[in-house]
Amino acid sequence: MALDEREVQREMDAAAHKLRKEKKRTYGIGLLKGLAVTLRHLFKHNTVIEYPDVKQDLPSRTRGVIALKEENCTVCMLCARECPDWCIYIDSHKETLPPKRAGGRPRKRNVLDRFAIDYALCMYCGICVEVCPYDALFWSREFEYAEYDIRELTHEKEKLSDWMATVLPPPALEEGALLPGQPEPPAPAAPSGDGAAAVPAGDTGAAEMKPASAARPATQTASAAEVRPEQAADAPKAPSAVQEPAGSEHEQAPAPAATSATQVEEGQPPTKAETEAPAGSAAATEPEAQTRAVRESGDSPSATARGEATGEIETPAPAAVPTPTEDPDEVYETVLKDQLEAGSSPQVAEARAKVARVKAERGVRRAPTPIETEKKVPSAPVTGHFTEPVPGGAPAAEEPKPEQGPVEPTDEEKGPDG
Amino acid sequence: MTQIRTPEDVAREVAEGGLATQQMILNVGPQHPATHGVFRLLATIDGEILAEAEPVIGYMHRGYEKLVEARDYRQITNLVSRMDWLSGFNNELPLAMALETLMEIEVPPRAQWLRVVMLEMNRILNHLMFFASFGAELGAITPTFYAFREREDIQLAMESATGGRMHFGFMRPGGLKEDVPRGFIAQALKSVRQVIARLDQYEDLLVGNEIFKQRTVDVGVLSREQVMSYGVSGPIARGSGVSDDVRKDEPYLVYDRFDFNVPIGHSGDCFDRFWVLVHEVVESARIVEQAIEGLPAGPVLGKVPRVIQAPEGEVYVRAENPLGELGYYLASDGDRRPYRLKIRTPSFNNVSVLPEVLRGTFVADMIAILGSFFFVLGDIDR
Amino acid sequence: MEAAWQEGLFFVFATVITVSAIGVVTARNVIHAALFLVATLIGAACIYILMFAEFVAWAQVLVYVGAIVVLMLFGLMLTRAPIGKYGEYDNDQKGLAAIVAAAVFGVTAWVLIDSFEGVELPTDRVAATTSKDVGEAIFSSYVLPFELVSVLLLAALVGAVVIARRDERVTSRTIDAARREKAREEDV
Amino acid sequence: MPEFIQNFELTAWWILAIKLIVVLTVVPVGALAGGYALHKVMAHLQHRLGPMYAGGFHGWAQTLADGIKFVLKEDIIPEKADKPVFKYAPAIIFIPILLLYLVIPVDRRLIVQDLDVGLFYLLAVSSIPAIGILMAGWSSANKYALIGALRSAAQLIAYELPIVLSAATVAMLAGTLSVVGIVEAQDWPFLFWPPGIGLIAFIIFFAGSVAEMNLPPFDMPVAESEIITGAFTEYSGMRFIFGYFFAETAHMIAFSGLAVTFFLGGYRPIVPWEPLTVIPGIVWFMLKLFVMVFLYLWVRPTFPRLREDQLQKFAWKGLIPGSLGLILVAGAWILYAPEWLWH
Repeated sequence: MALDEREVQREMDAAAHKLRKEKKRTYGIGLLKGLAVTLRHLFKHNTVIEYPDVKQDLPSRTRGVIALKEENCTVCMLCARECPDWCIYIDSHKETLPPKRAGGRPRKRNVLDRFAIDYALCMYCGICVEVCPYDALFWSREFEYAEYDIRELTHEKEKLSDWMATVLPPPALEEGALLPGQPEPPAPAAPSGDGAAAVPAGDTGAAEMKPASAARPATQTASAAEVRPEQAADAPKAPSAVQEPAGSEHEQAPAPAATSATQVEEGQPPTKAETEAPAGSAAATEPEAQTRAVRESGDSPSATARGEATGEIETPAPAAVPTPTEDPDEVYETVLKDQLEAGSSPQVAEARAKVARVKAERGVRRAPTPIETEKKVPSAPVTGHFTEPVPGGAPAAEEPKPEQGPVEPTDEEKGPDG
Repeated sequence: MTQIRTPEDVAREVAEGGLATQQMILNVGPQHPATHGVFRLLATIDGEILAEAEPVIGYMHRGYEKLVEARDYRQITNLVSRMDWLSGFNNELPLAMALETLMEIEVPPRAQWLRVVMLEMNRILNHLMFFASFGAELGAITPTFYAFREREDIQLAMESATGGRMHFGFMRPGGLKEDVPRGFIAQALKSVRQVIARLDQYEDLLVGNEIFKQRTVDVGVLSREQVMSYGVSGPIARGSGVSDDVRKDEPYLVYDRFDFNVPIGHSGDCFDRFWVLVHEVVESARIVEQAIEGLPAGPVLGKVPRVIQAPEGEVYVRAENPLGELGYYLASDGDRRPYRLKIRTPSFNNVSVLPEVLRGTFVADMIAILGSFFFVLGDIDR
Repeated sequence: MEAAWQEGLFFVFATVITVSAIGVVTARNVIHAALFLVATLIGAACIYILMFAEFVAWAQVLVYVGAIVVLMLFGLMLTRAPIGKYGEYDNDQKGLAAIVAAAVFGVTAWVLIDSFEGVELPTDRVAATTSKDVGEAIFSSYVLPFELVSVLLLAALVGAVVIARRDERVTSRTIDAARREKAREEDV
Repeated sequence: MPEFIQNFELTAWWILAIKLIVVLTVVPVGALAGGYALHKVMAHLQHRLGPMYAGGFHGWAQTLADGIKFVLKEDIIPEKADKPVFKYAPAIIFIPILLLYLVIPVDRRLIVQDLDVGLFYLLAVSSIPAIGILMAGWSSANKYALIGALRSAAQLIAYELPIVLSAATVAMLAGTLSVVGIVEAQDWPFLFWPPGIGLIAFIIFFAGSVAEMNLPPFDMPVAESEIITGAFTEYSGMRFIFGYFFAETAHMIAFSGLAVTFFLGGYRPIVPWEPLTVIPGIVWFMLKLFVMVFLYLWVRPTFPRLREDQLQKFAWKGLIPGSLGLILVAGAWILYAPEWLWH
């Protein structure tokens, strides 16, 4: 404990301290200084925010209240189960829907009857938002929901759904941020590189609006631009595996066969549109525009986009592929065949096949929760439902492991001195 | 107020048949403005002298150590952040470190550096709070408002990253929940630099003030020996000249890469404790600046299994909380929940030395001493 | 006309004084007794004012009410003044005390009547004694008694300090200093 | 009743009565304004805004609203309290403070009663509230209240002397005890002539008055972090504001008035230049009063609180010997300073 340099430092500090104490006999100088400090503040510009009249622009990550996107909820009960203080109440019933195609089997579906959060119990930990696999729960920065009676703090799904309108899209990430094994950061560069005209337009439109949201598209493009060289430097670490899942997942995306896939596919983009809607700005529609642009550009838009964004990364990439044990596409085909032969409906078969393919890609042993989605990141509007790990979500964080392998050592080498 | 006698004097006078005034038992708390919560001090006073002071704790006992045995690790992370509510992020760290040790998770460098940034910002938050409350306890209410203004800036930066203002819940075994948003670094740097720039003024307001010196210098002296025998840690121990700082002694995360000093007091009085506190703010700010400067790029979450399930084993991890040494002794039987989590909180040990320090002081000094012990009730009772 | 006002007010104040004086001796609570004493003293000050002896009146308030009674209350509260009724202060010498009080009253009344009978009290400001008069009187014709009283008070003060002072007073500061000293020794 | 009207003395009584009524209305209004100033000045010194809502414009009606709120609140008397003493204590605190206003000359003629021994009267009256505080503290049946009351009394006894002595210095220099006389005797540059004496006397008076009014940094009797609100811990509603809050602001304004009268030349213009002398004395007085009130409010949030024994030490070892020495110096000045130095 008592290292030599520590001792020396202690001596020095003690000496400095003594000096300070010597200043004890100042006879009123300190008092006058104190008076000067307070007097200076009398004439300083006041930074008080007069709350009910003026509202603070809170960050979009603010954990104010939990909003519910009702149509995304499949009553999987994960949130209620994971909640540390059991403040989520869910009631539901099963509903049988007629088969989609003639001769198909009637489908069963959970219908949400009641979704309530007791905010008197809630401790705002956000676990429910994290674990929700279907993007049904969001944090809103709303905070004015006080009630006169503690019982009224149990807010039902109507109120929770109303808050959906106040949910902001997540912020762009800080420079140098890299989601593990995922080259999503450059994704926004695609529209900016492809249709450069679209972004400035959105940008100028945004400038007139709320600064918080307006800044986002701009920073996104900026981030992409800045991040690129860095990525180039880290070329070997950028796993080409991501390309493949990206492509493959995109193939799946337009095929809304499985219920879960449907929900994600339909649910995700509108979420963004909706969340942006209150801002009502050009910026708000921007992500959606991006989304659409990406989606409309064909079957493998993300591949092209990615190719442009990551540029030279593409070439060295295959070398770094953490080779899956089986070829995912083969797995897909076999599973699809097996399933169809086993009598599953085409939709179910397709869904299972996809799951199997993803599993094969990742070498995952355990069955994952139905679908992991990347939440609320406008930078990746369509792609990556399967491969994208939720940045913070513990469950999602697990999958990208193999892809992440090559990332680490390089990072570690350059990290500390950087 | 010239009737100044120690308990021994009173006893002697009574024995001699002299004039003995009655001793009075004064319950300071459990609801008292100077105790920052439900802390009770059973004070036996003789006039304005404290003959005996016995801290009574436990009014806020929430049974954390038992509670966590029924929670999985993700939930515990959010629970322990509420233990010492002024330094939530610092509370979460040792738990994550314990799990990382048991599960052999490697934390990506960016996560480590970001953790340092936020830990030190949280330390500044905590220290500013005590800067504020100590002034208020001595009757100077203005530092409170200034310190809260600074706190607000840092808190906003933290909120933009974590979404929380006090309970961040941002720590994950293996890294952080997610990366910080764009603009966070600029905001953090600005807010921290602002604190440093303004700290001079605040020093004028308190540290240099004659009345403040009168109230704190040579008041409530805590000797090195007492520090050692009671296991006092943190700024209080350092105020008495004990240079214990886990960040230096057993560098965790990447603390060994930063250049910072550990301010050390000399005489162990209230002034020294406060002085150490104020100067730790400066050092923390230096660390934040360095950490931001050298922040590497990369992921913020290492390879973490889906279900956090510590393998069978035991580990004790300690870290430097703003208030002292925080240790988690984690015993796992391989379940998703800890078999036992023993928490060694700094405040608990720090207040245990109070009776020794308080004996024979004035009632007014008692307030100064209580204020200079920088304890958080949740941290004591937990 | 003016004299009538004065007379009327005099009786009011006299009643206040009498009632509160009786209160002083009959109150069962020391603090109440002391507070009755305040009323008595203020009543007396009012009577001085009626006689345009303002200086004396305010001196009475400043010294007796503002200082002496405060000190008395201070002492009583510090030592033995539980709230509420507080036992009997009467004792066996009640009768004797009554006789002595009556005698003192008789003597004082007789002396006052004997020497001031027929003297008109001043009824307006012009005839009143000003502070200037008081000052001149004290520092010229009565300077010796004034100084004597001063010396007496000083002696009383010194005596009080001597009685009250005890050696080896231990203050919290000295305790702290001793502790610090000890700590330093151990440090070395 | 012509006779009645013509009777000079009687009209004097009537005028006195009217003046009293004026004082009785001015003082509460002044206390309200003082309370508002307290809120706002302190807020801005602390980088806040203070009240902004009540009344609309910068919360001007805040103290009024507070007052109404307090009046409407339940007046709780603890069961174990000594009820009569508890009830009358606020009156005994507040009334003497009101009486202080009687002799403060707002202008040469704007004074309720210019007493021959005005200064003496002020000092005598200002010593009475201590009894009220003692009563309040003792009768509350609360240990914190009792400690507060005892601290208050000890403080008052200690700080009465420096105030009296510094005021005596002023009276010596002015050669009169009448407040109007004192004002008239002062001349430009008031505080600074005779050199040093006035200034030091002012500082002593200021420190003493801060202690006597229990304002920070000498507010141990009501130190909220130590003994809650001292003697007023158990008070609520109307008795609380009259005993504590109102009394505090009214006291502060009264003492500001006294300081202006004794040291800053009262209603006289700051500089005796031609255009300035046209401005009525009341304006000058109010101006100086604001400065004084600001001084009190400025010191209030800036300094930490002293400890009781340190306060006593400060009084007995610092202020009292200092003011005694000052009296000596003032006497020497009066006796030996050559005539041309006087003005």
